[in-house]
Amino acid sequence: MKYTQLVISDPSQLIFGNTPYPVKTRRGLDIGGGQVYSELNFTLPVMSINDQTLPQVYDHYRQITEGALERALHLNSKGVILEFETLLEMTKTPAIGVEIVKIMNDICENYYQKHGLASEIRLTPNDLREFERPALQRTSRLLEPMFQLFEEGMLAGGDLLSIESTGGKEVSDEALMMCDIKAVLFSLAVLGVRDMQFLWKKIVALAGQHGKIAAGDSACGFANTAMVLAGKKYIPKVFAAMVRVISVVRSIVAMEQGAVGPDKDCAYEGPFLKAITGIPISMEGKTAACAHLSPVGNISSACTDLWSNESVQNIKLLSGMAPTAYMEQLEYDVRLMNTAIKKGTTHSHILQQLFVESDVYTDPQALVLDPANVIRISSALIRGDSYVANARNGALEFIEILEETLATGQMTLPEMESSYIPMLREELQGIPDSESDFIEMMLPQIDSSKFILSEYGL
Amino acid sequence: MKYTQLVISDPSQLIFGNTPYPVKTRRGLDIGGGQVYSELNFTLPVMSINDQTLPQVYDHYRQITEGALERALHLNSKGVILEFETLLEMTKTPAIGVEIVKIMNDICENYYQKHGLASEIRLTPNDLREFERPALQRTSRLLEPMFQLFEEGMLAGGDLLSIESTGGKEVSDEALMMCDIKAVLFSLAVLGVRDMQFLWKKIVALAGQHGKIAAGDSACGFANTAMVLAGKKYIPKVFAAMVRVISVVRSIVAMEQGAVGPDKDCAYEGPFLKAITGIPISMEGKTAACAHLSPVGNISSACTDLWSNESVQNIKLLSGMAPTAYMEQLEYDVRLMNTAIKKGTTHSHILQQLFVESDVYTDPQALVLDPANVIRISSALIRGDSYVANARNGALEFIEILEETLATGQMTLPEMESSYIPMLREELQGIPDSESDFIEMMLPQIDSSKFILSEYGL
Amino acid sequence: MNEKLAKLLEAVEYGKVDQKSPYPPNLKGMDGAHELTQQALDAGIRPQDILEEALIPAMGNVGRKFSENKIFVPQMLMSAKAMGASMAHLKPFFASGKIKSRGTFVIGTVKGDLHDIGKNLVAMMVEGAGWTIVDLGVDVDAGRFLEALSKNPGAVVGLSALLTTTMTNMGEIVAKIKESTPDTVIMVGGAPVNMDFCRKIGADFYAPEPRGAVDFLNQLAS
Amino acid sequence: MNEKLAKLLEAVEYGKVDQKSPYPPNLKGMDGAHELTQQALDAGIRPQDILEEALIPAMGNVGRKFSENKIFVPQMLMSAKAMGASMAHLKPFFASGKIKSRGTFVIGTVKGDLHDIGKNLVAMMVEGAGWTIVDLGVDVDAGRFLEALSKNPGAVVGLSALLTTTMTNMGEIVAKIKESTPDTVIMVGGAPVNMDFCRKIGADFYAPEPRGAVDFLNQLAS
Ligand code: B12
Ligand code: B12
Repeated sequence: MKYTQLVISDPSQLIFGNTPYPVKTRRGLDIGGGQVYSELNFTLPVMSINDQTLPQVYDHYRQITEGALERALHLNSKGVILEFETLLEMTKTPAIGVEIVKIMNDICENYYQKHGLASEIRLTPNDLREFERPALQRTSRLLEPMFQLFEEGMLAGGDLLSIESTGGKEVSDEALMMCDIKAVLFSLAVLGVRDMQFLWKKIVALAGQHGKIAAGDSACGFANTAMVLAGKKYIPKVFAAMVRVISVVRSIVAMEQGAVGPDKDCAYEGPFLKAITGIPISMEGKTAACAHLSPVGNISSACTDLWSNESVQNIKLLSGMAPTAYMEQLEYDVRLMNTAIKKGTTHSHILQQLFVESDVYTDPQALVLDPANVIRISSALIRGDSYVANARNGALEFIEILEETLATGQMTLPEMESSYIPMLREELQGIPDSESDFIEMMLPQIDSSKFILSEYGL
Repeated sequence: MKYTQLVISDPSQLIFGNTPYPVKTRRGLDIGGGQVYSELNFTLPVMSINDQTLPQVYDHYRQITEGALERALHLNSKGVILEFETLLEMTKTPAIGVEIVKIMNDICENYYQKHGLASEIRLTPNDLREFERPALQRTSRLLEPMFQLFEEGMLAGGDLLSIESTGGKEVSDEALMMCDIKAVLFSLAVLGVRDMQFLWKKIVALAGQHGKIAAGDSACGFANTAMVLAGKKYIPKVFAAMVRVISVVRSIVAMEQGAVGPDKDCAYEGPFLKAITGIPISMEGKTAACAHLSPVGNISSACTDLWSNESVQNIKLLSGMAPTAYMEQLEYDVRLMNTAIKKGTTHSHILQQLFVESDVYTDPQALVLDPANVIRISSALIRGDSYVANARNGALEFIEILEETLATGQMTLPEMESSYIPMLREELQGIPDSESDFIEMMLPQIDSSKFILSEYGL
Repeated sequence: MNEKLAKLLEAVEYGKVDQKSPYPPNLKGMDGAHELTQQALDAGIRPQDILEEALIPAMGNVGRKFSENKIFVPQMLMSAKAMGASMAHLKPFFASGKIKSRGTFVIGTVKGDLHDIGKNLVAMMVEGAGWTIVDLGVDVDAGRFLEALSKNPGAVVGLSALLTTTMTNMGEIVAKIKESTPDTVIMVGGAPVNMDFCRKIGADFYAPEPRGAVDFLNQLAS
Repeated sequence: MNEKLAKLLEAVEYGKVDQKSPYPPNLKGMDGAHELTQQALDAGIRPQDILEEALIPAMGNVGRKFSENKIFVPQMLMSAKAMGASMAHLKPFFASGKIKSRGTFVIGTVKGDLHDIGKNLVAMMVEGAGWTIVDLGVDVDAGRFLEALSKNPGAVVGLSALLTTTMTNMGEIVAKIKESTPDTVIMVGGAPVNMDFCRKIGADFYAPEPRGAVDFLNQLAS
């Protein structure tokens, strides 16, 4: 791993709106430069995407963008990121995705020219490779439309590039359901890392070529899936929190390849990435309740630079369209943080403290997001010599913190949860430092018909 | 007016979660006693209510209540108010309303017995009298089903009684559109006050008879309508803010008749009522964006005791049903405030300060909600000898504050808005102290076919 | 343009009802729509031209300024009053057929629903565009719409609803109207309504704002 | 109940696959579903009784505990594995007709959609209830469902969708199935689906959770 030292090692420096390496955008946003911005996400209501419905699809995106920016303007917004996370058809047929970026960008530009409201588009194509099983991570023909959308989409105004890439997911899906932490670690710290290296080298090169921003990649299909499953009480929260920690070593590869942030919302690795690399991040919490319920509603904002709602359909609420309503909610959340920043560090720290203390002891998934714990775990995550060792160390450090916290009585867990702690520790302790030793150890245990080693450069 | 002195005269005492006269409920909520609770509001999706659909209607309310309480429990909620604001058919045929209260109350009781989660139902029947024009405020047959629902509904478990009564609305509707402040004042401080006296004497008596809680009445059809119209830029914000101030003299009549709070959300007179009478209140802001957009998203929570989302349909979002998602959002908002309360006054004051400063200078409607301004305006609102004089004085004090603020440069208003200030002041100054003089002055100016004086005891 | 008409246009646009009216302050004491219309008629200007060249363009300007958030509703209402003062003079010419109205617009808030602020605004702006308005008020059932249509054959119908539980009544009313007079054009609106819903219930047009309604009606009339 | 069956029931309920399997720790070294099934057969217990009196009740308990959040998925998966070990012994008796399956359940995630976690859980629980499962996987179009139905006439179909843009494919698939075999019972599910949508596309049943699906199928089978 490239990083051997934390860029932010003092928990009091790990705070919303500020980071050592802010990202400046074309229309003047300064992400992480002293200001938190809203990041609005949205999607279509129930409908098909086909030749007949395309005009309606475009209309939806036009209406969403106009409604949201009009509201942001009304609320004196300091700036907005609009994430265009594509639906499959829009990546499969990149022309559709590009057209939507154009529509949105025209509206952004208009609000900028006419009213001075700055906004940018984060373009997030789908990782189509998961349509093929076993996955052809490197040789798939599906890489072509993905990269066509990246390139033409960024030229059309999708300035921030992200993806939720899926390398390793073929192993992770079952591992999550089985609570098999070693297989999870294999999927993230071996397969995921290798796929990220392959993918992000290309994305960063492309962004560099056109002067655009390679932002980041979230382990949504891993860590967020785990959180949703834990939320349904399908798997232990302790396990889900650990998956999140492990996913850091996978997602940080984007930065190692040159991505500069803002990291993508939805997997909550952000705070760790921020501590280790200093890039700005995007997070989501209570105001993403439209997309999924959450055990980290407040604490997730403790050190964020963008504040996101993850996704909401373009449907009508009593007040108006849902994306407009969520734009408003994000803006007020962000105003609170920005007012605190403006008033100085005492105020920002007290607000952060309230965010943290309101959730921290309610769930292990919240516990890991306490800035002090983020720093501790981050240190462990860069201590070793391999991604595998780092992932294991981070996970073990999380167990330390969890047990210390349980010992103080500030947090309690039902037996069903706590009984997983020794089991997980034991499994982790059996993981060797070296990647090749680990691969050798794991191969007999995993259904190898599910993935092709050579597609991961192995 | 009964009140001649403020119960809370120090702005630093006007804060969320605490009030001199908290309200204790059957299942142990202590509203205003050191804790902010969520107040969830909800309604049906697009559907008709008739014999065929009744089972579905009941199912919706069952599902809403279960989804919300399950989520609240999951989030370790300290307690919840569920507002059941009826739809017309449920008051017209009180048996429907009562059945829904029963369904909801059974679920509340179950969560209380099984899990210790305390919740209460606020029952808000419709004011059916507005179906007759000119309105028969005192002699209408429609009062009968309304009071039947109040009585049977409270016995079925609707412990907190509220209504958005409509006395004076027949004059106010047009007055708002014409920005005729004198007519607004007539509708609220003469007609509204008199109707409230009539209505709330009855409600308080009924509540007393059964040991239930007469909570409060919001001037929704007046002040909230004005806010929505101002939000659409149909009328000046300056005017809408003034309507809110004037509505206080009308809504306070509930307390004069013996209502004890929590005052109802949605009209934002709450802070003034709290300052003058010391009752706990309910407010709504950013997290009511599902129901209407708002210029007071954060500041509205500065001194609230319940935190409400006003209304959301029972429709599906990506995460689950919308009322469940909003339950979560409210709970996290409330957690933040409660964490601050727990940490002590420094923290609560800083959090309040951030709520206030994030909005206060963005809109005159926010300006009036600054606790310091609430206290100043409240003092003016009790200075005179009649409701009319008080309303006028309060409105004039608001103009003072507005002009002082504009003079400091902290707030700016476009010409379109500011040009209304002198016009409004002039009109207000022409209003006499005595109600009878005022009535005499107004009668020739208002379309008297619209209302029947004797129905207001005149 | 004729100077008299230009003055009338200005009076209506700025809401000057008659000479005595204090509003707007900067036109104090000057002739208002009432006087200027009489003068135009006296000068032999054709009633149809008064309508088409002064009143409708004036209200068009007002509507535009309103949509652009340059004026508030009260200003628009004053203009509507000024137009009303002018129309009082023109009324006889409609009866005699000397002026052709653009058409009749029957509007109402549907059964069970009392919200009328939005409906009133739509009615006012459509009136300003030269249509004859039949406002049935609030809580209106299918029967009353059919009655109004039988009195005003060929009228366009506008339905307003603000409650999710009364929107469904819109569907019923549309069905009944289309059953008895299939050619009737029906427009729907109100905060919870949208284009999908409009299509679903078989109405002909939906507009989120009065402006859209006016544009649609003007196209119909032309 | 027969003691052997009681032991088998326990082994399946707690996920003891075979003697060697380390899980669950408290049954270490004891016989698992594999051994206990063989012993039951050797003791002359009817295969049908093994299924009906041990395996299905065991999985019923597991399903109930799971719905009540008393166990996590891995425990349920272990039980499913234990049941699988037992079923391996029973397979010949299905073929020979000595055991009647409750029915066949064809399940898949619809075209365009790759979410399969929910679908897999449903399949597992339905299997536990004694149904034969045909899992078509993800991204499945109408053709593949029709094919599976032609191979398994009378099978019940389950469709899963997690995306609002693939839900509409459900409608298409339902229409094609109902066209070719109108009597096929179709069940739908997945986070964005609800009862209204189920009705609208003409499917027969919707359940928000696997439990509901199992209850419905059990009713069908009885
Ligand atoms: C995990 C997940 C993924 C994983 C899927 C892994 C897998 N193997 O399934 C990955 C990362 C691959 C993924 C990809 C995508 N996803 Co996804 N994903 C999720 C997530 C986080 C959880 C879904 C889940 O597994 N839930 C747990 C299971 C147990 O619940 P369930 O599926 O609802 O099933 C239960 C019931 O519904 C029912 N059930 C299910 N099926 C059936 C069938 C029958 C017959 C019955 C009776 C019952 C039933 O029983 C189950 C058990 O209780 C959701 C978020 C959320 N809040 O749901 C988003 C979500 C569904 N995904 C979303 C999106 C947008 C995508 C992508 C398009 C992202 C992208 N831009 O690339 C891709 C699309 C890929 C594709 N073509 O399908 C959106 C959908 C938005 C929309 N417009 O519809 C969601 C809602 C996230 C969000 N909030 O934005 N996703
Ligand atoms: C004002 C108001 C009232 C006033 C109405 C005053 C009046 N004379 O109209 C009063 C207080 C009486 C009232 C009562 C009720 N209300 Co109310 N009310 C509102 C409020 C705050 C504003 C509505 C409004 O006037 N908007 C301003 C106008 C200009 O906008 P508009 O109506 O949308 O019209 C515009 C367009 O839609 C369009 N348009 C409108 N009609 C048409 C027609 C055509 C043909 C076209 C082309 C266009 C068009 O053009 C207009 C101009 O731009 C809304 C909240 C909101 N966010 O909308 C709630 C709201 C509509 N009310 C609501 C409720 C629940 C009620 C009550 C049932 C409350 C109660 N429990 O007693 C009662 C019902 C009374 C009844 N039977 O109708 C809910 C509806 C929820 C639901 N399930 O549908 C809302 C959404 C409030 C909320 N968030 O909960 N209400």
